[in-house]
Amino acid sequence: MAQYKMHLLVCGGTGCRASQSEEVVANLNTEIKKQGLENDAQVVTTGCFGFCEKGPIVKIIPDNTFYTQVTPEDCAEIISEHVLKGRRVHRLLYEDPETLKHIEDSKHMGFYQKQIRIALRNCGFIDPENIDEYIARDGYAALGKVLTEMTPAEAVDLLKKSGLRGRGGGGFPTGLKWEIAASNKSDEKYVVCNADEGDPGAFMDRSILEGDSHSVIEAMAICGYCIGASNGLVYIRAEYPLAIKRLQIAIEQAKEYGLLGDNILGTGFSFNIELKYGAGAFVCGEETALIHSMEGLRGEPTVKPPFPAEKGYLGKPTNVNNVETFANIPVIYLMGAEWFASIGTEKSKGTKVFALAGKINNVGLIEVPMGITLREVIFEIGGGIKDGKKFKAVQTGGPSGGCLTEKHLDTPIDFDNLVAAGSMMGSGGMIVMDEDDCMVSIAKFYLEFTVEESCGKCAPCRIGNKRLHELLEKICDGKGTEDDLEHLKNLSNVIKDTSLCGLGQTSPNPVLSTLEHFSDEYLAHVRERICTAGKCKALKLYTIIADKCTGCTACTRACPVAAITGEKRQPHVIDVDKCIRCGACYDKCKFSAIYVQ
Amino acid sequence: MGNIKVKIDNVEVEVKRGSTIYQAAKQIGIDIPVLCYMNLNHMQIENRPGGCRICVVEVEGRKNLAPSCSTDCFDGMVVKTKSIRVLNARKTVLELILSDHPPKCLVCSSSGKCDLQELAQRFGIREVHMVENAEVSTYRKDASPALNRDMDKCIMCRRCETVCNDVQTVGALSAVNRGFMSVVAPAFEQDLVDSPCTFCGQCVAVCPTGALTPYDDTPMIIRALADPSKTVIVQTAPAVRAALGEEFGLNPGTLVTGKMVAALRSLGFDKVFDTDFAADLTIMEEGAELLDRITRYVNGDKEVKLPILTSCCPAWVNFFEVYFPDMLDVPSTARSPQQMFGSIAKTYYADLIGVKREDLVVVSIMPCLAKKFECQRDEFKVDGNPDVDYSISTRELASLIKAANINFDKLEDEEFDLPMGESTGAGVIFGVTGGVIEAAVRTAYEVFTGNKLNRINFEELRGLAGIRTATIYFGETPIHIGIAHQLGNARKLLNGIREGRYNFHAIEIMACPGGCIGGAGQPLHHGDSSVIKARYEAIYKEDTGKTIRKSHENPYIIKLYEDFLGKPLSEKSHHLLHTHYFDKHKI
Amino acid sequence: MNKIKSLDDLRKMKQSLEHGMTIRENSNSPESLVQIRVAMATCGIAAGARTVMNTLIEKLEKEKIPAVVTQGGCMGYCYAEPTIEVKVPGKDPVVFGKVDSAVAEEIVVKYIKNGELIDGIIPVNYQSINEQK
Amino acid sequence: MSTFKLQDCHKQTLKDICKSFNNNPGELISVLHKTQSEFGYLPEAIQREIANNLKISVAKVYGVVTFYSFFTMTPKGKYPISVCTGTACYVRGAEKIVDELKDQLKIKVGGVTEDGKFSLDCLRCVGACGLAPVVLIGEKVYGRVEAHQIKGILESYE
Repeated sequence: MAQYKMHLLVCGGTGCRASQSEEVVANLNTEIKKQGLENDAQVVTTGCFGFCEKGPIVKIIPDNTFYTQVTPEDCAEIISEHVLKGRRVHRLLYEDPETLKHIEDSKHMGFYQKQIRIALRNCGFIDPENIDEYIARDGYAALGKVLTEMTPAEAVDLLKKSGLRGRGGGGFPTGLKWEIAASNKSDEKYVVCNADEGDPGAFMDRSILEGDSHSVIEAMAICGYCIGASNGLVYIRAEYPLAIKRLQIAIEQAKEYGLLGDNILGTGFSFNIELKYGAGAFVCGEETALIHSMEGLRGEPTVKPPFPAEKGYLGKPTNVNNVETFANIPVIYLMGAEWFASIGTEKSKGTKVFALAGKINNVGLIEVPMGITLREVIFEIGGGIKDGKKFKAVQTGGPSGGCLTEKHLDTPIDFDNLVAAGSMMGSGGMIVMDEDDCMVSIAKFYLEFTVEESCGKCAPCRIGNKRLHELLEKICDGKGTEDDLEHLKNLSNVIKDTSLCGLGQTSPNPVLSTLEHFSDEYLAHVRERICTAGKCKALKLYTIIADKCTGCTACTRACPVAAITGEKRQPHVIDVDKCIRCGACYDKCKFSAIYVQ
Repeated sequence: MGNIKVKIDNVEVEVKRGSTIYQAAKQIGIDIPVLCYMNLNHMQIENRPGGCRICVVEVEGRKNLAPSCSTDCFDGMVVKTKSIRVLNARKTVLELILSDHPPKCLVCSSSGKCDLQELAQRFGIREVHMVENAEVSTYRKDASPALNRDMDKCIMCRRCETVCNDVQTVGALSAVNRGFMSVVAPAFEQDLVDSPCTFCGQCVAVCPTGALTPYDDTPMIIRALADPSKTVIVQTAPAVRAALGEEFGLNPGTLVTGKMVAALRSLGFDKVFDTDFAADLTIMEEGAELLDRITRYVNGDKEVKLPILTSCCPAWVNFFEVYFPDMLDVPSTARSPQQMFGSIAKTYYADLIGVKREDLVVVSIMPCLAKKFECQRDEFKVDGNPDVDYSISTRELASLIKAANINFDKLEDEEFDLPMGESTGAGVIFGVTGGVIEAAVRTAYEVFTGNKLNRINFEELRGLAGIRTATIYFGETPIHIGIAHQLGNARKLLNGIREGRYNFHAIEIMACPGGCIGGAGQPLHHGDSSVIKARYEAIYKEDTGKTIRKSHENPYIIKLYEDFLGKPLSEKSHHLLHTHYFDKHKI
Repeated sequence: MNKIKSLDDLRKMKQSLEHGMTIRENSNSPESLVQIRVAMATCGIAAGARTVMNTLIEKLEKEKIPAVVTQGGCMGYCYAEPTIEVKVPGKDPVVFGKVDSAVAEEIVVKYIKNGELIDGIIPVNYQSINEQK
Repeated sequence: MSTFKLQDCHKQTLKDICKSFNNNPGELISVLHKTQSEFGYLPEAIQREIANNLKISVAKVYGVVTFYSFFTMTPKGKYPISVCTGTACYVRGAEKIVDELKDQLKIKVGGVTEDGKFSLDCLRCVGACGLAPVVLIGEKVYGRVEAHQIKGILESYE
């Protein structure tokens, strides 16, 4: 391997590729050649750096220079200035949103300072399409260690001691899950990796597969050894073409090296992995639904028990874990259960990856130790609220989770605290909302999602969520009553209590948590018919501020229902009864004379 | 594995390991309401999707409510089946289901028989709390000659899907779409006639609401009865008399042959005949065909097709036309009793009474929906005039009797009319699985061996197991017999034959569980298979009570051959009593 | 590609591959390592900075000293090019001038490895690497 | 409904696809994926042929096709437009973008313009949350889209 003095790591995640990172890589290589630096600098396409807000990202090693929003046109300058002459290109450096200073070393970025990267340890660090880089970082050493030095029972025991809990949603102890699958006797068993990430606004599993497929493959093989399975299946969303490609490459490479296949590392253990594609059904994140989908059926969940650990894929004992859970596992075996258990809180060990999005400055993928507070995540890592607006709520756990408010900002984040606060960890989506977001509308948005994604098998979820959505629509349309709020609550509780699978059992959470934390907002909608955030069209009240109105008549002409009257060059008036709240006048007014309530 | 103890509503009960909460509760007389759950244990048919969530109960230590139909008991389990939480949840869920169901109970053909309606009454639903103009899921209506689909009324219990796929292996139906718009339908939500549907109607038999209902020709019959220019005669299938009483509150298994005849006569039918007569005729033809094939086989004819398959079940005929078009020459060519009756009625009998074919209306009362389809097949029409004009089901006959304010219970028994009302015990047992082949054996044995049977009951051919086999010795010659009921079992047998795994001489197949007694036109069993068991016993009781129990001894059959047909498999027989099959392969 | 047949094979392979990644591994925690910055402006390159940088990297590798070698812009000591700045953990940064391959090797062995002072140190009148803008 | 007519060559293609999965009904979803990538959509005739090859009921195939949102029975437009309606895009105004597109194209979500040029769909999170709201036209990603830009973007597809 050539000894390069400089590595230029370019994010090749989906987000950055969407903003031309492939062209950036091509141009950097061309420029390097042009300057004759082929032996000095190497361009490496890596997985996601997490800092998706400002992609494409180019990170220069060894000086940790972090260039953001790099365009293909910037490449010549990066090579000729930075690589050749050692001068940083300042205009491309990340600018701290608070101090407005350029930060040269990514170590000093607030975004990275509080992060601990375990599941993402290789993302943005290695070339995911090169198994050598993974091996150089101790890749497959954990598998080697487990296969040669531990019995399956010992290996399961270690995982139990580490305290790792499933990262897919419920937080079930992973070691215990393996133990159950191991205890069921069968001629064949299966290890399944759930990569059917479906939460709107969560993309950590995709990023891990794009950036570090090998760690998932390695963990699946370890799991196979522990539970006595020689077949692994990855159930992956078809909408993730890049992750699929990288995973396929990784599997091929592992096979070529004999790290998958028969008699791995001469230990007699054999393990193979094949891919199964999801086809756009959120409910397939539920493990029984996922298994049915892999069997070529409609992805409808079935009553548990029997659990997949007893009767899963093709009726055989099956262990299902999600991508992030698997990604944690090799390190645990290398560093030990005690090391892992030393990170995090008493009942939630290790780290959690969150997809930070919404009205926040630093949108992206972060990995933080369990027990960190929302405040740290949102204001330190996330860089605070966009455009200096006021923080209102943060939604965690996607459509299964709830909204947390100001009063939860200092609550340490872990599985149990989030549940206690009426939300859940879920897969780790974290959507930040500001004062402009109407919480009733947010609840409606999530219900719309659930209604669309409900499989239709059980009545409470199929019909109940539809009715919840209709009630919320009624409230947003300004036709709600206080009785509706009562009804909303009862219906939510019954749906939670009676639904067949996790989807229905959690789908009312966005409603219940907003009802609890933002009851004022609901009451304002039904009593005063006001949407404080000004989001609900039907509840907007348009008035003309006489002082600012010049009587230009632009609004009169724009109004489709002739609700605005007034003499030329005299202040105009809106007839509230006629107004259909379309907002046309507001858009047309050049003098900010129209006030919306 | 021994027993375990659970506590339900403060009552301790010991149950077998593996019992569900629902079963355990039943053991101590607690009747937890269910809707989608159905267990026909005599036929090993179970539908347990756990989808309706009506049967939820509270289990101590569990976060959410548990569906009692599909939650196994564990030792020390504590269950509450009627806490406020449970009752509120059940009621709310039922309201939800009702909110997506047309509220037109009064004019629904399932009114009074609907499980959903019964639950609404039981829960005392007086109002459905939903937003005004709440969306309801609506679908294209579909009418076929045998059954109607109005999926607006579907509650996604999936019973029909289970029956159509797992039990009958027909595969006409599947759950389609997702979420609120999900429904059970044929591919592309097309009409059933364009699907591989066999019209066995078992989906209708298990539908808890009015989503799947029979196609009903009753109004046409009333019109015909009122038309003085028409002579209207009726035939009643053997299974009807063993079930009709249930519609009038009599115990399952009560034989009501005499009352049924009286009611039909009272309704104005000119003659009340018996399909059992035609069943005897079927035995003459089918038995002769069987003997012919066996004799040729024994004599070394390699071309002969064996086994011979019975052909009296119209759903079964539809099934093999769709799924086994390569084996169309295997089944007997004999028409079903319903069609033999129609054919003889419109020729022999019409001549006898001097009525023109088009003025004679033949009505059949059948336990079956496929019969409605069968009587409309083109090959059973002469110049567009069908041999059997209308076929209505047992349930529809009951409605007709009720509508005509006939007090069924108080009717004096009456006798069938002659000549086509005379039948033997062999004709009666056509109504149960194994009955046709037993009837055939009774006759074929005597014809083949020339000896009188010592015993008439062939117990080895009876029972409710899905697939049964037996060997009967015709003297020295062993005759291997296979019997299957439910089309899934038929498929297994047929596949075995296709692969050359079996060496049967004769096979009887019935599409419905238990044979015609479990037909889709019978009073609804509401998931209780003991009802079918009771009818089964009633049929054999009727057989035993008959003085003549072998078809070839029916004097009117003998007369029919003497006066009209000549002999079995004669040219006239071929023309009037036999048929041919078509390749209807569909995907 | 050869199959990896045992855990030993895997370990050997790791060892042979890891130096390719050293630069990235080390950049994760530069504070705890020896940091060397080579002035690589036009004047530096003209004076042979590139060769010096290569020599430094090779020598450090040979001596198995984990270090981060970066390149910087002109430090303002044009008269003394090529110049390098060396920061050993726990010590103040030191700048060496007129470094050629021989001097570079000497710096690695004597100053970095053994902590001896050697000739060619330019008086420090600026701040350390991290504080510098 | 579609007017797709199955040609012999199509039959062969479908046969090959099914065979590549050993005609295993358990691979139905993989078969459908491959078929859709080949034909662009899954019209009735194709579903029937797949059922035939895999020896399962066409009702079952249809049941699966209609369960998964990835599968479509209508052909997409020449330029398929997808608007991300993941949460991040939603809070950053994806709804307005969808409304604007519906207005401009005069079609509903899931529809195709009369000339077959554009089709409009919503999808869940493409993972470009940093660029929210995001619109995809074919493979091209438009980030931080505002309603007033839509007209211009559409006009660039001539």
